[in-house]
Amino acid sequence: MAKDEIKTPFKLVGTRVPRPDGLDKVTGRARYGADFSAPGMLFGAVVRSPHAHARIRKIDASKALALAGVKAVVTRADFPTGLEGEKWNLQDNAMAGDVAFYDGHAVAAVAATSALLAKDAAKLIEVDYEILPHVTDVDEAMKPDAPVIRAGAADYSVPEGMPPNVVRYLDFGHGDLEAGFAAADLVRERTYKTEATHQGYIEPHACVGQLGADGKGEMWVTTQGQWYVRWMCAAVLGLDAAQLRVTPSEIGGGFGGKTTVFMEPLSLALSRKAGGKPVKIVMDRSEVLRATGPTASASMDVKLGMTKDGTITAARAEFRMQGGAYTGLSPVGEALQCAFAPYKLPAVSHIGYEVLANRPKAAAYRAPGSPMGAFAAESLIDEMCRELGLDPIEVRLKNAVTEGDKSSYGPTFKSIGLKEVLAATQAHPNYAVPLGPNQGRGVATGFWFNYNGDTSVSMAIAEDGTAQVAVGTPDIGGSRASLGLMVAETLGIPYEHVRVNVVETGALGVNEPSHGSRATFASGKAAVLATQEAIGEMCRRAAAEWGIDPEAVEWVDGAAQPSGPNAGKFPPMPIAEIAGNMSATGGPICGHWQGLPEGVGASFGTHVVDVEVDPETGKTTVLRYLVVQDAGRAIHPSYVEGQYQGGAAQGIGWALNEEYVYGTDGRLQNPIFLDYRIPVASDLPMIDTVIVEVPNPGHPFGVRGVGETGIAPPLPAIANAIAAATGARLRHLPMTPPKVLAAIRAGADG
Amino acid sequence: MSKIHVSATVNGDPVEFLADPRETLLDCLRDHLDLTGSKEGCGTGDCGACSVLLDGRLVCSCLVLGVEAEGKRVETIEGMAEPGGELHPLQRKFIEHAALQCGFCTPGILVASKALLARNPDPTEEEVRYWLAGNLCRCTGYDKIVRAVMDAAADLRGAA
Amino acid sequence: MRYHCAKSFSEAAEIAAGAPGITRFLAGGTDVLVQLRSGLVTPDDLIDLKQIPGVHDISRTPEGGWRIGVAVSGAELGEHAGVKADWPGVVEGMGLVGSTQVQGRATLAGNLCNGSPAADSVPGLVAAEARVTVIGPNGAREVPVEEIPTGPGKTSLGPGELIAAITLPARGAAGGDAYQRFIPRTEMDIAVVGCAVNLTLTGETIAAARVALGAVAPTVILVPEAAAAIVGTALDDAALEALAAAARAAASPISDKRGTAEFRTHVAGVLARRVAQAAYARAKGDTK
Amino acid sequence: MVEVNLWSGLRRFTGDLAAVTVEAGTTGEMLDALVAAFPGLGPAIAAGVSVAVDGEIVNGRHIPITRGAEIYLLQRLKGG
Repeated sequence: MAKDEIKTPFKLVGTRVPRPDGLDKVTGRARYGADFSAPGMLFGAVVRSPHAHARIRKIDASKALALAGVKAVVTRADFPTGLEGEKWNLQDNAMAGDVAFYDGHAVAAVAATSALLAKDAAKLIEVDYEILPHVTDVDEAMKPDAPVIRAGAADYSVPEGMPPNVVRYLDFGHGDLEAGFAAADLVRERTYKTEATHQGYIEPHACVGQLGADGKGEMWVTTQGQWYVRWMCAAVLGLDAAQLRVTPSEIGGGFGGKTTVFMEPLSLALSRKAGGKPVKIVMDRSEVLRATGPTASASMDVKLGMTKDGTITAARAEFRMQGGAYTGLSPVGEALQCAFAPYKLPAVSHIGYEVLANRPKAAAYRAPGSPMGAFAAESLIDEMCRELGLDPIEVRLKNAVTEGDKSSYGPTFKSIGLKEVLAATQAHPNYAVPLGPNQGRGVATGFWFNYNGDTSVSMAIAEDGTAQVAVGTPDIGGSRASLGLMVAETLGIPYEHVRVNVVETGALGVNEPSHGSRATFASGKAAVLATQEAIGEMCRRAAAEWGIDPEAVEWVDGAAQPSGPNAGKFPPMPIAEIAGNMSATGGPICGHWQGLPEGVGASFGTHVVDVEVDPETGKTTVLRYLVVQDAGRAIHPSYVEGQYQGGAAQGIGWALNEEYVYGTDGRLQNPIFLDYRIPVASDLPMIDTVIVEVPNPGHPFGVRGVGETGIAPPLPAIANAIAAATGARLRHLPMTPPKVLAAIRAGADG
Repeated sequence: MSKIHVSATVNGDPVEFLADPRETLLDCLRDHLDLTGSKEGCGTGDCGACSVLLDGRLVCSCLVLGVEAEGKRVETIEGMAEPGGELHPLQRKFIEHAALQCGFCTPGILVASKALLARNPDPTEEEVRYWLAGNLCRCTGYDKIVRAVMDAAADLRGAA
Repeated sequence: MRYHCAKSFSEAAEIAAGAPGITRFLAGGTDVLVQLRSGLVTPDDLIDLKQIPGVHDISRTPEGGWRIGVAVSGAELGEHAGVKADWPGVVEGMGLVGSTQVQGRATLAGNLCNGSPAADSVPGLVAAEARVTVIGPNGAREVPVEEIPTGPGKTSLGPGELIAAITLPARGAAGGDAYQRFIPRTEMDIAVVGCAVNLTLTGETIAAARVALGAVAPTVILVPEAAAAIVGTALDDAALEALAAAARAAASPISDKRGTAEFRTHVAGVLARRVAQAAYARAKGDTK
Repeated sequence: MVEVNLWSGLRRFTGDLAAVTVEAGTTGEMLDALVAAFPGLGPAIAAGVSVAVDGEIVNGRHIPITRGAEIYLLQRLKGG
């Protein structure tokens, strides 16, 4: 769709209507993963490895099975063999085979008639381990003599002679790097580290799975993607996908972490073994932290060349990331692609290593990789701006990409709004607030590609002219409202006349999850296209009634009306009238769209943070926070702001306090919210937002997708603010008080 | 392990249930009384998703044994709206301000906020933030939650 | 697990003394339930103390101090104007234990018996010279609060012994106490370092002081050297520096996930200074 | 004919060529033509690649490619 075809005057799009699921969610009625029960239901519990790396010699479940009320125990022996690639990864992560690869790795599961009994039974399952040497740190895992986690796991990309835990090697870039650095007035090279963090959704994983001997199954589950659960469970258990019906519950946060399976296949395996009784498994928090997918930890070298006026002449990045004991989940490629994406670079080189370590299999986390890349690149840019006495926003404006520029990762950018974002940031009053002693201001920019993905949406007109929409993307943060607005706007009917339903796998073609900031973009575009199909049908019904050519009917304000030579010949036929007569005029009126919606628009954001650092304790207080980001078009501005604020809060947590802490024994030391320290209400100020709208020509309303970009800038922005406040440059997250204090005491440049 | 008979009042209604002594009040509300509005996010008193009032006092129901509820008054999210369905001003303001995204922490935050406004009808932003420090929200960054609570407080003061 | 609802302390002590396995007392339950849920400790016998007459009471002692029942929650303590006026440091220490929700349940005695060196309410009690009433199979005894914890998770209480109440001495004139802790967030964390100071003045001069530190040793410690550094001074800069140095010298912390030994030692000094100033201001009559 | 820009790590499979010209009308034909011309690229393409056509990262083998389109192969991207 060309740019000038984007609609601009809207009645509903851009308004702050109440979300349709709001009433259920403020009254406690909404049903989340653990809120579902079925008759005859059993309860499952999982036995987990207490060791970071151990051979499983023997599993003896006889004592557990002897308990009255215990109905089934499953181990890896109950799963099919011979899986490869990601299917094997999923299976082995769901249930260890010969080797437990991390603290928390599932080794057996049990189903019993009560949750307490299942827990008791799990304690009676005896596992004989042979402890193996382990490694959890990415740099340690990269060493040639590190314990080998899985020999032969490296793919085609790894050249001969690399250390044994390197399983993927990346190398991309363009331009003459040496010439670029030679043209610079200032060249700096630094090393940065980030620790693994967890998505930290408040709702633990939960499901009820039922699987009969006939291979037919049902699952009720909290997930970002019911079809992903379906194919993954089918793959892990060797089932026919279409025989498994997966219904998504309301979802209590995901942020990428609920785009895969963990204990879901176990509930099905237990159910099958227990004669097809449904089995509920609800993780506790420590299971969530130990055994679901955090993001990668990273070790990163960045080198930049800059002229005295702030022009970046060359950039080089070499990133090492571990994503657990399985291949493919370390977002090192994305981190590299995002690191320099905001800038025009005549020469750039990216090198990446994906490394195995004895940690849980990483999962996606909000703009996977982008926060780490931004931390390294945006910290160094800031450091060089300070050294050269340049304004950080001016320097970013000078180097910012715009439509038609070659991206750091190769392709040419289409319409993007980075310059508009930077200009709005510069103009915001927060950027001019005077600062006091021990206070500092930090600026940083972030990027996310955004994504489309497999999408299938159906809609139908009800008998009274209201509309129902079936979508496959679970509503995590208000997407029913934005989809409802777009459909109502397209139909020209009140928002309240549309019901958006998130449906089970049996009701639509395959949909990818609500990930990649795609729900409002992809399901939204598909819903509009499906609605247009239904409108076309309604115009045909009206044309038939009037006896005129359907081409001579247009849809205006919720009614068919004659156009062109027939204009004014007949009164408009409203949707309610067409719908009321549908049975007599040809039957149901529906619309459907399926495919891969093209026209994804990338989103840039810039954050400005003011902090105060206690010089005696190194404690950082966030005083003021501003998010400026290009939304393309804000369909429901409140939920766009919510995405900006939520992303910022997660990034603040990552920057200051959140980290996976492993002991020398390879065990996770902080598997509870007491010690995995996500921001609490009193840690944060109000988070100011500016929604920049540079419409995406690839979406009927100009939507880009807004969910992910906002988590990247906080990491460097806060590091930059701490440097401004204290003179100390922190290059290892999180920037905890002991680290900040040590850096302050070590002198101006830690 | 024998179960213990417990009689209590939940949202004004008399209830009875049989509790294993190891079961928490949260387990009993959810599994024995079908009141699944209170959520378990951590089981360690660190997230507040299971917040209820016990004899008028705000507590984490995951840190109370079900058997301790004997003879006590329990108020949960399910009892927050009027019996006829009219929403409490906090509930209205949460929808109006888009103070929820996933909604999982929302019941606990509403119950905790109601307890705050009962004792402090005109809280400052800082008081709201510290009172709710034990209610984790991972979606919103708390901004809209704090605004909704303060707006509901103003609404209630106006109505009083 | 057997659940007992004791109707008297002697009944509670009797049940405990006769119990063969693991016994836990339930006052607030905020530690016991966490341990139970995580499978860390599943008691064979759990003895609920909350139905014992008087356990929810806060009463004046004949000496002018306060006797605080074993089941008085942090929230109830924080709402008690009398204790708050006399011992604001004790009250603010207890007030820092957990969230608003946890405050609705957690108790001074529970915080003490959990045996954590980082327990927020304990330094204030130690600085205040609080005593506890211990009831056991052999009757009751009064013990200085600092003698209860003996190491992480350990107490000096014998089999069948439990705490019935905590007694704060009379405040007296021109006295003030304060407690602060260092945590990485603003709330919801375990203290990385905690410090309580209790002092009395003669005019501008500190006549007597007690300084207690938390999370820098296997138990909360009383630091007489730190007190000595400020007694006889008007808390001038030199006294504050001597106080900080004494606090640092007394600290022998470990490095763990919550902080390094070096950081804890440094912050012990910082907090000692800040807390002494707060206590001094209170002793001089500054409210808050 | 379309010119396909490869990432640096693939050059060892193409005799150090950074861009390869193939005959293709769709993304699928383009990938097949690459493997036909340089069999060493097979494992890389089998492992999954993302393709950017005229600045947009596309999914699937069905995407039409017009003469003169800008084509980049990228290491596979994952959603968040």
